[in-house]
Amino acid sequence: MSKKYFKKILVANRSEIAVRVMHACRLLGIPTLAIYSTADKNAVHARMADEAVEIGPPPPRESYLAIDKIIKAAKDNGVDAIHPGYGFLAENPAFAEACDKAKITFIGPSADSMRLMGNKVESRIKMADAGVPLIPGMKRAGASLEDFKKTAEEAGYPILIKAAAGGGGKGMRVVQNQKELKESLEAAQREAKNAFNDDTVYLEKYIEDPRHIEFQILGDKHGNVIHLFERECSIQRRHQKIIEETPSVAVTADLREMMGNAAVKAAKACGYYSAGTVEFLLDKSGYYYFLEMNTRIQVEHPVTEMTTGVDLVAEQIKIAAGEKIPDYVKESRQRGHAIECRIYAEDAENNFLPSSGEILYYEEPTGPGIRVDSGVRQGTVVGVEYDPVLAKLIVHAPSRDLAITKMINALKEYKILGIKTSRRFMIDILSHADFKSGKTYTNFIPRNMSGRVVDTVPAMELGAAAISTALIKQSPSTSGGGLKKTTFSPWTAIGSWEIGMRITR
Amino acid sequence: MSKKYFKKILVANRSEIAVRVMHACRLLGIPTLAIYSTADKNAVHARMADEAVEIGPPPPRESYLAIDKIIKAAKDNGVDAIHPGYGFLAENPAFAEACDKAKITFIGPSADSMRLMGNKVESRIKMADAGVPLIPGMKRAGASLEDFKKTAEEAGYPILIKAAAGGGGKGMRVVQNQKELKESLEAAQREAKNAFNDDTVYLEKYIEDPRHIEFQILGDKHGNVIHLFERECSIQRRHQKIIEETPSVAVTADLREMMGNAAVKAAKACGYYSAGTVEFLLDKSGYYYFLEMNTRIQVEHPVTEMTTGVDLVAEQIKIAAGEKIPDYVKESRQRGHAIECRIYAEDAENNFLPSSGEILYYEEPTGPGIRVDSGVRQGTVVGVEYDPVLAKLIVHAPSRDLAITKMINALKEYKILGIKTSRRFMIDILSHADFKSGKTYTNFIPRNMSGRVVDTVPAMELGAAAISTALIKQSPSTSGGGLKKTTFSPWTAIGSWEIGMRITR
Amino acid sequence: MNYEFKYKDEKIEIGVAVIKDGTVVTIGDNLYKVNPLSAGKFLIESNGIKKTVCCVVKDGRAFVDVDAVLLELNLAVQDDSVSGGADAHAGEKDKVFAPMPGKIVKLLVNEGDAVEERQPLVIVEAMKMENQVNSAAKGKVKKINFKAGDQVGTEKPIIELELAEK
Amino acid sequence: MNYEFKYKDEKIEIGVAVIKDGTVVTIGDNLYKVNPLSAGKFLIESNGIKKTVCCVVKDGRAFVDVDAVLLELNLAVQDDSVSGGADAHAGEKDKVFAPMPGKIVKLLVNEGDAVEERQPLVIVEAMKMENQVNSAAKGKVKKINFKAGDQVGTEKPIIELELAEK
Repeated sequence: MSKKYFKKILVANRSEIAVRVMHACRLLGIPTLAIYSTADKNAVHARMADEAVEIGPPPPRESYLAIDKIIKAAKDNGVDAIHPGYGFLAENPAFAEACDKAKITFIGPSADSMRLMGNKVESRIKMADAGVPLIPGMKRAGASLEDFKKTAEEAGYPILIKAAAGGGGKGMRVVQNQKELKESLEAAQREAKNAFNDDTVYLEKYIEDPRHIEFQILGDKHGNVIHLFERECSIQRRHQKIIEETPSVAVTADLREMMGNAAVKAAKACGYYSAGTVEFLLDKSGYYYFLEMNTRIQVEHPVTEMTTGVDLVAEQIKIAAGEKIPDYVKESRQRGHAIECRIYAEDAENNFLPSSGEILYYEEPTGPGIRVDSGVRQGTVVGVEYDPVLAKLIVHAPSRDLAITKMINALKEYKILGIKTSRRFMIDILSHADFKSGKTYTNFIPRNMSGRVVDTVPAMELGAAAISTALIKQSPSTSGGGLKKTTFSPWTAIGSWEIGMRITR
Repeated sequence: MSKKYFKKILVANRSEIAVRVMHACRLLGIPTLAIYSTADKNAVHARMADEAVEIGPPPPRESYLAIDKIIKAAKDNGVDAIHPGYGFLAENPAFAEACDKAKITFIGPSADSMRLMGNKVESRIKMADAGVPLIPGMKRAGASLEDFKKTAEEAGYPILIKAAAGGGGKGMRVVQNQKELKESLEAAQREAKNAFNDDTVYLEKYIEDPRHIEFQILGDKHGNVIHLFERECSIQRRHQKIIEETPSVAVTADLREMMGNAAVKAAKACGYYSAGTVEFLLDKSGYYYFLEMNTRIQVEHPVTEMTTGVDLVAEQIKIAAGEKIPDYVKESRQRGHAIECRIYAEDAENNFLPSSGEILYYEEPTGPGIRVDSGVRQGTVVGVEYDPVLAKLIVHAPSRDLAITKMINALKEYKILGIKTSRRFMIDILSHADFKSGKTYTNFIPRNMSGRVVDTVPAMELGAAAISTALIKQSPSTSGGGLKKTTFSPWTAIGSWEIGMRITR
Repeated sequence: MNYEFKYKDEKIEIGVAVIKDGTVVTIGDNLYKVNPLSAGKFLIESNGIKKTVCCVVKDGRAFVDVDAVLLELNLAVQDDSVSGGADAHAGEKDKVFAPMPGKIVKLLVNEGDAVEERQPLVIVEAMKMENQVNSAAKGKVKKINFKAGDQVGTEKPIIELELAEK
Repeated sequence: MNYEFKYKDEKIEIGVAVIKDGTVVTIGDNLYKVNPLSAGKFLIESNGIKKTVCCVVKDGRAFVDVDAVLLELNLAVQDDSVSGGADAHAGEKDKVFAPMPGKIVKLLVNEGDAVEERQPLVIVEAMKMENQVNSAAKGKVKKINFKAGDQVGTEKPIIELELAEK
């Protein structure tokens, strides 16, 4: 049978990503140890593990971020490797070092790679040295009009003037050509002065309608680094990705090769191993610019898995154990199209406020090419302490058109009641003509969704019809023919009509 | 968006395959019409369709086999294509002709292809003409010892002598070399005479430890025929396949090409279009022999889908609408390893008797690379009228070893209570050293599983522990500390502890 | 039976009649045939369109999902007295009304017949469902106002009975 | 509480004690810690091995699934009188027993203390679970037979009480 890579893996995370990691451990025959905060005693991830230990109270600082407690739990329970998932301690070099010190394998890159890529200034310099394209602009604030003129010409118009102390669009100006430069610069400086009492401004290339394109990287501890193609994650709300897909309609075969090579170069430049992601902005002319490198498994990794057939988390574990990237991974190609929707606990019809409460009804969509990575089930109480991603719905189909259809159907079939989720919002995005035609830029949501209205009348009427049926069917004397009549208190009767799964504890 | 291939498709089947077909229709944006017998009013397939019509009483002859009723339902409801699934009318040329006559597209091959391949004698002649290898032997009963000698030498020893009137091993003799021939022939003739009062015997090549290897075929109405690689279905119980996988450990790249070409030749010889399967026996020396061609979508098609990324049912529908086989299908390659286990309602520990009753608890396994094609849910009443396949569990993993691990875990996680299913039996097969090492011959089950014993003690004790916990927790006065005591009638108390999903109707 | 629900500030007034396998619900001019599937799931047909509606009620809050549109309804009023259809006539045991507007499929009694309580009197088809209407009391058939094939509303009784003495 | 189940012709005799979050079940020499997860699902630990057990009861038949081994159990006898552990001593309110064999974590009272009914007296750890044992009656602590850290069985009382007059 398969090789035993580790004796026991502690999964230092919660919810869907902890579950995902445990699936990979189970595949490789490695027992798992879950950690959970007191709020997560009955959580899916704590139940799924072979063993589980309580690690502290709900605030992450006292549980999922408590390095000492986690290392102690690992030592006390015969753990020889820790997978950090994403978020929490996944990109914390101190944690990787604490693992090293405790002679526990950290399933991720080296602390040095993390530290380098975590520093946005240093990493840009490193990338520039390695020949990875960056957004052209000033390295620091400009001094004179001539400075701005020169840099603007180098970067190419349109350019963007930004306040150094900036934020919220104040002191920000798009400049289309050199004629406008002087006037815009002065206006931006005045605005910045008024807003921040600091008129320092700088300049970078303005990228109109950019796309967020990232490349999946896999490196081993023997110096091999490959990429597993792109993901497009342009559909974002306030810089939060919500829909991801691969392949990108904007990435041609040539561009894929160029960007993929740049991504591999970026990873090699920091001596990277494990799974990682190199993020780029892509403009309409096919120019791409390095944004940052994420030194962890990404939320959206399943779309890569569905199209390449590679189990990225299993490969991470094998790499951590010293294995080389296997041939079947090196030779894998993209096949078909995959889309992921993040199922957030939020109210899309009410300013995307986080939604909390108990999940009273839960049913996942099923069918060929549908995958659900979930951290919840019926009865889960969704709190506000943690990340609002409840689950991820991923579909795979031969073409983008078919994947969109499959996703819309699956979102409708995915039933989560008791809290709000933004499934309808995502259906509306996927059904939008601009999405279908691939006009997916990072400003898609403000551009296309700001005037969005949901017609609640059908749901109101159908819902009322369903509930009244439940009410009347509850009444013992209303079965049978039409001529019967009774009085009863519906909210009392309906009390016993709560859904399913009564916990016996 | 995608092309509209048909206005509405009637799915002339039930249970998991009807559900599977509807998933493909939904993917292609085609509304569906289900038919159901009175026993299936609440069945999953009837609920899933956009529309559903009752077609008759439970006996298949009066419902799922009633051609006239089905054609009428199609005409009455604006249906322009019918998918027959597998079983029932799927290989009935008269049904295909009735569809033609009613100007409804039959989603499958032509009636002529079906008729030809349905006739085992004619199809063998056709295959021999096309140069597809058949099991060598006599075309008819032998007359003299010389006849037998000659044919035996042509076929090569060992050979098998069989009674023409035969069955049950009577009059059957394996002959290892020519020296044994005369004596064995006479013995066989005597035995045949005694058993059937007819001493006619014939001869064919004896294949020791054969494997069942079949090739997936896809043909369009423009004369294109391709194969989508093999499936090994050697794990059979009484000629019923129970575990299928792809790729086969016994099929090398060269053999795959040879057998694939033979399969395409076989399909072309009968002018085949739609999805079909050419079945072979493969012996230990790498010789293969045509068995038969199945002119339908096969139960085990998902393992091909999981490894090639092709949606075979969707392609069937498109081909029926006149589409050519698309390039991505032609170019698809095998990736990773897939295994399917058929979940039969049967009692493996009691002579595989069919099991019927209500499904009281139902939970499907989840995780990356796990697919469940199911026709049941909690509350489904499993009867004895229909095929006992409740569902199919399919896994995909990078290697065969990992696929076996994933399948064993998934079988454990798949919970179906209230009726018996042979999940444990399949775990025992998958865990057997011969299965793991790929010694999968068609006699695997009699050879390796006949002395199988299940240790029920742990389940007995754990089950009793769980139930008694449920019982004691039911009692209102036993919560809290350890020193309490009560008397109550547990089976009364437990009555209210039945599981989940109470139907309100 | 009538209910009134509230969604935010909107009121939804509903009439419900029980039929075989489910209910028929009227909201304004819209007719819905509701078929409970399993706890929390309902199949609703209206104007030939079929939808699966998911809803759960807890602590007086009703959560609804229709094609991923989520909302929360509250029950405002339940009023038995103001009602359309057969329910409106529930006190009048000597008059047999259709449970909802439909077509008379078959009359099971003739004028002058003696009838028992709960004896089937007439079959009315509505929304492709046949509904049997039973006698609410023992008595004799005094008058039949419709024949098979007639369209029937809920205001005029199909059959009038002469009730037996108590 | 004791139960007796039947599987085919085999008898399974069981002792059950309720602890925080679940029960401890004894079958012969085996100890099982049972934690109900959700309706039909139980997490059972024994000798450091964790198993999820699925079971459903309907019409007096109990269906069990453990790693895909399926079987049906029937309840044969429920007997309150013959019992090991704390249950065996249930009538003796003046003696405080451990609910199951374990280790004394903490004594919450001293000899001579007056105690109320339901007052916590001692915490016993068994199978890594702490279990609080309360007084079954009002009285005074007469004698304490163990100290913190001691291993304790179920036969000798941990604490003896002098019960208050009724």
